[in-house]
Amino acid sequence: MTTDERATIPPERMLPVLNAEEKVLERIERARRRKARVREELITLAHGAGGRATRTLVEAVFLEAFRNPMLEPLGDGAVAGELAFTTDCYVVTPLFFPGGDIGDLAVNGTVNDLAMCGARPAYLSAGFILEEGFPIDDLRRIVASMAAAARAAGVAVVTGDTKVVQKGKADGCYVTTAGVGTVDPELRLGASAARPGDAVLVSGPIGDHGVTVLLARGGFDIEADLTSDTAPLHGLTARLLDTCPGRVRCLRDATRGGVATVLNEIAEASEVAVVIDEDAVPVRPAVRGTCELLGIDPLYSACEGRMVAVVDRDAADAALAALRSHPLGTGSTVIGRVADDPPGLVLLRTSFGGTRIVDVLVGDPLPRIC
Amino acid sequence: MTTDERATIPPERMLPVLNAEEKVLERIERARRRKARVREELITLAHGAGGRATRTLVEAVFLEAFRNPMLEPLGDGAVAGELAFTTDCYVVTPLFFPGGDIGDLAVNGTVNDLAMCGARPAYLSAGFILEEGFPIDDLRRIVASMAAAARAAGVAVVTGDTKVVQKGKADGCYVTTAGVGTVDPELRLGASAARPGDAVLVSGPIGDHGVTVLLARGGFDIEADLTSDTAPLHGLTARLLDTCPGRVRCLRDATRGGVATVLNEIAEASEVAVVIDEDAVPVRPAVRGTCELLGIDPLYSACEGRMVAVVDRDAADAALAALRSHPLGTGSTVIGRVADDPPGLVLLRTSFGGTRIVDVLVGDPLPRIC
Amino acid sequence: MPADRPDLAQVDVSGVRRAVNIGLLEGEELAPGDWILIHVGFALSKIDEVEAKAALDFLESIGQAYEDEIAALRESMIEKG
Amino acid sequence: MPADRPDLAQVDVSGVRRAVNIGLLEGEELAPGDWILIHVGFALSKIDEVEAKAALDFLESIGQAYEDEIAALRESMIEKG
Amino acid sequence: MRFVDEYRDAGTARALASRIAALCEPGRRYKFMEVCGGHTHTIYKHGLEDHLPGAVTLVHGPGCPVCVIPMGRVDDAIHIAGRPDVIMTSFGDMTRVPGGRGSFQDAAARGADIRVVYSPLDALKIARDNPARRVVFMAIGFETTAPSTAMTLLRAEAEGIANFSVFCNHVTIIPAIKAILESPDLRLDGFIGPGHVSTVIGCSPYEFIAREYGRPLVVAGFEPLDVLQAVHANLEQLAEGRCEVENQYSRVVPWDGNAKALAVINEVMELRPHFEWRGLGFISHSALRIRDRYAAFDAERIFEIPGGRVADPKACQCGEVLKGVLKPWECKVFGTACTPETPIGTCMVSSEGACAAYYNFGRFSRDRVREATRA
Amino acid sequence: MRFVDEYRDAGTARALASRIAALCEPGRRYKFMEVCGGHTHTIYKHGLEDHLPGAVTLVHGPGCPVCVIPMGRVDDAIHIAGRPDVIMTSFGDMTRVPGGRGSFQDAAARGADIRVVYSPLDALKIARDNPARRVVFMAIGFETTAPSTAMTLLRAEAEGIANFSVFCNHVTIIPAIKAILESPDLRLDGFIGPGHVSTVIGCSPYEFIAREYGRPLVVAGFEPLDVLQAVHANLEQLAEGRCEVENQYSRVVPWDGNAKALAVINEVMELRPHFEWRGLGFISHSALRIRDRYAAFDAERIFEIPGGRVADPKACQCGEVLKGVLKPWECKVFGTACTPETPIGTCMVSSEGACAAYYNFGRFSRDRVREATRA
Ligand code: SF4
Ligand code: SF4
Ligand SMILES: [Mg+2]
Ligand SMILES: [Mg+2]
Ligand SMILES: [Mg+2]
Ligand SMILES: [Mg+2]
Ligand SMILES: [Mg+2]
Ligand SMILES: [Mg+2]
Ligand SMILES: [Mg+2]
Ligand SMILES: [Mg+2]
Ligand SMILES: [Mg+2]
Ligand SMILES: [Mg+2]
Repeated sequence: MTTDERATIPPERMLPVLNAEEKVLERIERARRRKARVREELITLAHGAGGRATRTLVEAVFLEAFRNPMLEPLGDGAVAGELAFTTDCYVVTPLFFPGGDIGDLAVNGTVNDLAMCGARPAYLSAGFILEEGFPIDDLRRIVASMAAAARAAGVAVVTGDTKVVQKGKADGCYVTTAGVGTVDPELRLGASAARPGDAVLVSGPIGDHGVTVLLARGGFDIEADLTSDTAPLHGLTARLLDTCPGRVRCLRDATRGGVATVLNEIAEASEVAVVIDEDAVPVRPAVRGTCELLGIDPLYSACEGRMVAVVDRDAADAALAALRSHPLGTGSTVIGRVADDPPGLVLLRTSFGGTRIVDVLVGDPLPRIC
Repeated sequence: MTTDERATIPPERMLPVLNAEEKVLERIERARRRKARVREELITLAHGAGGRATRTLVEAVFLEAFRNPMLEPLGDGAVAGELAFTTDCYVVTPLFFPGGDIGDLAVNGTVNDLAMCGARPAYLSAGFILEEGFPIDDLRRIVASMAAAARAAGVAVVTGDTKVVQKGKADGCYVTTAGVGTVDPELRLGASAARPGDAVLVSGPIGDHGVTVLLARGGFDIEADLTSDTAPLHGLTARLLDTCPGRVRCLRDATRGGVATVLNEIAEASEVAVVIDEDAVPVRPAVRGTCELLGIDPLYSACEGRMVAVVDRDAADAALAALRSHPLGTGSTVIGRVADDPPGLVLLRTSFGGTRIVDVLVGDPLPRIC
Repeated sequence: MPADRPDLAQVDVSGVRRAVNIGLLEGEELAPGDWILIHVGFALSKIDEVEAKAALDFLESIGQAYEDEIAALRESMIEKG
Repeated sequence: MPADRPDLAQVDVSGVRRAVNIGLLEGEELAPGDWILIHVGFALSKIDEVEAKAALDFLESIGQAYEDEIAALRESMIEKG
Repeated sequence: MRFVDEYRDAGTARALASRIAALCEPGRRYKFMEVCGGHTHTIYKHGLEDHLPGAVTLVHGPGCPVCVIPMGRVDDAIHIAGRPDVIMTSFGDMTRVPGGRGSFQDAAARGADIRVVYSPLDALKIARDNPARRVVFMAIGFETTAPSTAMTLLRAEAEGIANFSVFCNHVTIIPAIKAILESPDLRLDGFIGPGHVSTVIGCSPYEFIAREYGRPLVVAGFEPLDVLQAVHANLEQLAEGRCEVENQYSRVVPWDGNAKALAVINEVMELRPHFEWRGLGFISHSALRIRDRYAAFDAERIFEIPGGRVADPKACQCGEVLKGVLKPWECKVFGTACTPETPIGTCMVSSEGACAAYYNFGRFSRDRVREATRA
Repeated sequence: MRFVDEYRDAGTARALASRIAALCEPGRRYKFMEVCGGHTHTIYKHGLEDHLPGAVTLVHGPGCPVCVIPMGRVDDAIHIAGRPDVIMTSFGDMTRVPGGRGSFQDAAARGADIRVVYSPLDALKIARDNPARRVVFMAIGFETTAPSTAMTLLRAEAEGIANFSVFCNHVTIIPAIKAILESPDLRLDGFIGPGHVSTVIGCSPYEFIAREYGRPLVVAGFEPLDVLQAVHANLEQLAEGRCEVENQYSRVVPWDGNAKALAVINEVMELRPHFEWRGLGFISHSALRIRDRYAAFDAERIFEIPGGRVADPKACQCGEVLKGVLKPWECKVFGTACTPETPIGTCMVSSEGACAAYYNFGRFSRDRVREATRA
């Protein structure tokens, strides 16, 4: 749907929206903008799901304590001068899944967070927390995946650490990688840089990783022809940044929480509306089918090799062409654009011709997947 | 004992050492130099204890897969040009102990690994793996400790990540920090840089952290007036490096595996013997008493605010004075020196007037403490 | 499907497969290619293709009529314009 | 020590404290300041201060005699030298 | 995807919308209740109201199975789940439903072993795989879901899986609709009937609505065109002065329902004398319990449960929302104190709950959205 | 630290050493066996041999309680520990002792709940704190440790802690010494008697050694000067043509031992008809088991145990080392296939084991070390 064919009801038949409802909505938006506050006493899975609870925890506990200008944007990584620096913990279950394992995830995920800062990834660190009883052959497999992924991404794992915890105090193997890279200090990328009129792109079909891992857990007894999309995106970002110098506003890999979460972060940080078209969002049939079956929305399903890019509207075509010319971006599409109002909201024009909010994820509909 | 008063038996009364024994010892040393190979099928606690099994795992699995010139020295961190980069995982039990908690440990430990590279620590990343059900107040306490430790060390926590795992899949809270710092690219510090004749120093009483944490676990029902020595050492290392430019060979913080492990790494990497005097090694009475009671050797007990320094013999006095002039080094002593033979061994001249090997730790006499 | 579990059927939609319990469809003849309504792992109903076609035809007829109207409207506007 | 556990004693060595079971020291009078031999949480024996002093005196006498010998030896060497 | 995409076609929707608009008598306002939470979800998820004229209001009914679970039953389930030998299983929707002392999620954080399943058969499998534990399936849902629970229990019996039991919270739809119709403060013009429930009970149980209360009811499917078509059919009946039970969802719903499913329910379960519905209070013969002959699989009898009644929070207006008397945003705490992150009422939890659906998908000013989404 | 530092004085050691050297008849070689592993540990830890003339050799005896546990008993303990309801407890020394199918450490990696305790009382506390689990204490040790086990078992009975039991592997020292004395291939000049065991059994049980085998035995403490003094006392007896049991450790060891401790052992335990010693084979009346009246606390009776005999690995020469026939380094696999990291025999595990002590503390060429440690 590229032109506005939605409203088919003659205006004279529309009754005025109740003033009372408007007022309530205003009140709610004010409530939403209030300072983050953790109400719970105990950590729940929701705090790790990447949605509202994660955000609240990060802002109220971590940002509050560590506050500094590099941390403040809460981006994929921190940038200081020419240095980009990031970290991620990987606790995926199962450790091995179609298309990848925790090892290449741990390399690609951190490479991608650097790439999203506009950086060229250079060095990785790797910290392993191993559970007593973990098969060393599995560890070798994971480490081999990491080495292969690092080679493929042109980065070196230069330092690391290993701890072993008692049986029952972990889930086989947790990996934490940190990465450093170099970045053009002139670059100004960030969730807060989107401007009304900008185009919003994704680099390929969404949600593959999240659904693949969910099914690989086996609890739902569902099989699907799916593999994780895990891949290093720094080549793709480099091509985009080279093609559209100064016209790229924001890059985010759509991991935990999916595309919906990334778009909400951009809408909130930039104080803009993001409007996307359901028909334009690429979703593989098997992802869509599984989501229908389980009552999940693919917009919230994690990708590990897809990104959202916000670019100046005039550069949209060039950006799209650049992304599509890269092997990891052949499925790129423009999924929507940035508007000025209502700030902080992501709106979806449905295939059905209606509109709805795409809000920040609450709770943990998808158990952890990255 | 500063002069050689050991051998009191007139040489004519010594019978010749059996040639057969000599040959066996040669054979053993050859066996010890063989390439590391992991024989076990499953990870055991020994692989995380910092001793021989950890070393074997790191060399046979991680180094083998990731091999590159920055990783190869297996130092406290990696150095490339002016950049130093390191990471450590923290899984200490209990999370809170006399003198500190996992939070300041996670900051100081990583600051120290940078300091041991001769670097000025600049930025930290922090990855949290939280167990479902973990009290958020405890998390706040840990994060507050980290923030305070970071402020005290003059570093900023600039990026991070949080994951939540199911109840029973962790032990409350694991923290992984990585750190980057700047280093004088002319500096050549490393475990392989020790030369015969060098002096070996420690910066204060050893083993406090390991014994404190062991007792804090409560399983032994022993109480002692001890607190962890956790502290950031970059100020101390800076003072030492400024005072003795070009004369410092190697700096290592004596964490997991204690002073004994650090000395063994130096002896092996530099292919030298390290000879230390039991009487010269500072050990607090309560540490010594606990170790006697539990059959533990303080040389293997972790410190989190002590380091070993190897310096040119001519700079030993200046180095000692520099360390002692810093609040965190007032208890510094010269504990021994480097000899050329037998390469790879650490020898201890006992208070009793004998000599023994101080070998690499096998197994896990001290359950995990950092 | 295991031969000893006649109450299970394998369903496949868009490359997504799951075994479904068809014990609630007693008396229905099921053949590969049939569509069924699945709820929490059980087949609740076999889809009636005749009814489905009729309903869809109705919807499409509405759609077509509307398209025709719109087209007519446009033409009339062009004529006017 | 809890009053209801007469079989426990608190021991303290160099600031290290643990409750020790003294049930195997039946008939021994224990007073604060006594030394005991502890094995796996039990006191096995009360140290006999008289025997200890006698043994140490013996060792020290040997040491002293040796020091004297060495000193004499040195002197004689100096005289010679 | 067949039976999905063709029912989401925007062009057909516009055509239907124009017919719907044309059917509305000028100046008259219409209120139709979608009984089923699944319809509520569809309406908001697809932005269906954008195709409705202002004169037509959809009123959300009591048909969200999660929303009607009273706090006391959640507490009872958590009590059972707190036993170290128990693995509690339920659908993901239950995870955040608040009881008097927190939700399943909170109980899990305190150490309870609570697992999400897609099917009661998955719970049975967990029981098979964990013979040393006792596996309880927290059964919720209307007549749609009750047959699956019953079949699973029968299978457990057949296989002799003694460590499996059901904590039965199944409810029945007709008493709830009756309660709505008896509600003095609500004027409805017609009903969109629950599609999946009707697959089991058929269409005839609704005939009293047309007969005794003079309201049309159109059983509808769950794709947006299904719902839109049901609105159209309701308006058509009104325009033509008819008042009937109609089956828009005939591709799935047989007029007489599923006899086997009804028989299976009847074999395993019986009506309770009364059951508390969240916000609606006690309703007679409105829920199912396990029959005596299957007592060995009835968690209510196997475990001591407190069984207390917990009063709904003061601020909560879920009852009014469930009855369709209030729109979600009219509740005093909607969106401020009560959000999906911090639900006070159950309607804010399940995506079939009216408040959650409205908050997640529908919460915005139409004018500003029209502006924003203009191409 | 009192009773520690004064017994580690290098000056006194040199004085004693000079006396020892003076006592040696020129050209004669002396072999003394320290029976107890604790002495072996002291000897290597403090570098005691640096004070001994080459004419004096210390031979390590069978008194390391870990070293003598046969593989079959380790396997039995692991079998018990493999039960999900069991918490196995033991001293840290047991962690890496190899059985036929790996060690406690390996069993823990496979999922067994095995915990290190400092005292059997700590194991009892674990039982008290975990009423739903069965806590087994793997009891090892000579007469030194047996009273503590017995006291703990009596305490469990008094408190009615029914989930606590003991897997009893206590052994007795005298039959082991007898086995050594009967060994045809070993010539010994005297013994350093075990200090801690003697605290319990006293000194008179050794009198048969002097009487029947004509060898001196000096009971010694565990500080290095204690051991050095015991060597001195042995040599003095030989020089003076005496042959007696002497008590160097009189500050701790009463001549008659600890009657209460002996009574407690006797109350709870009785001699087994025979017991297998690692490397030494079956020795009659050499170990203790729980008496019938405490069967309820006897893990051997509570749990089914395989109870099989597992042959020592072919390469293993622990028997010869335990008997003092071989020095550790004379074992064919010492330091190459058998290391503390990959122990083949038990003597390579505990720091009281002769092989481990020699490997960890003593393994170097004296000449090169003298060179290296020259100031
Ligand atoms: S806003 Fe919350 S309390 Fe109010 S009706 Fe909705 S769910 Fe109930
Ligand atoms: S080296 Fe190993 S196998 Fe040989 S005697 Fe020593 S412990 Fe036994
Ligand atoms: Mg990211
Ligand atoms: Mg990151
Ligand atoms: Mg996992
Ligand atoms: Mg990331
Ligand atoms: Mg490290
Ligand atoms: Mg270090
Ligand atoms: Mg490090
Ligand atoms: Mg811990
Ligand atoms: Mg470190
Ligand atoms: Mg992250």
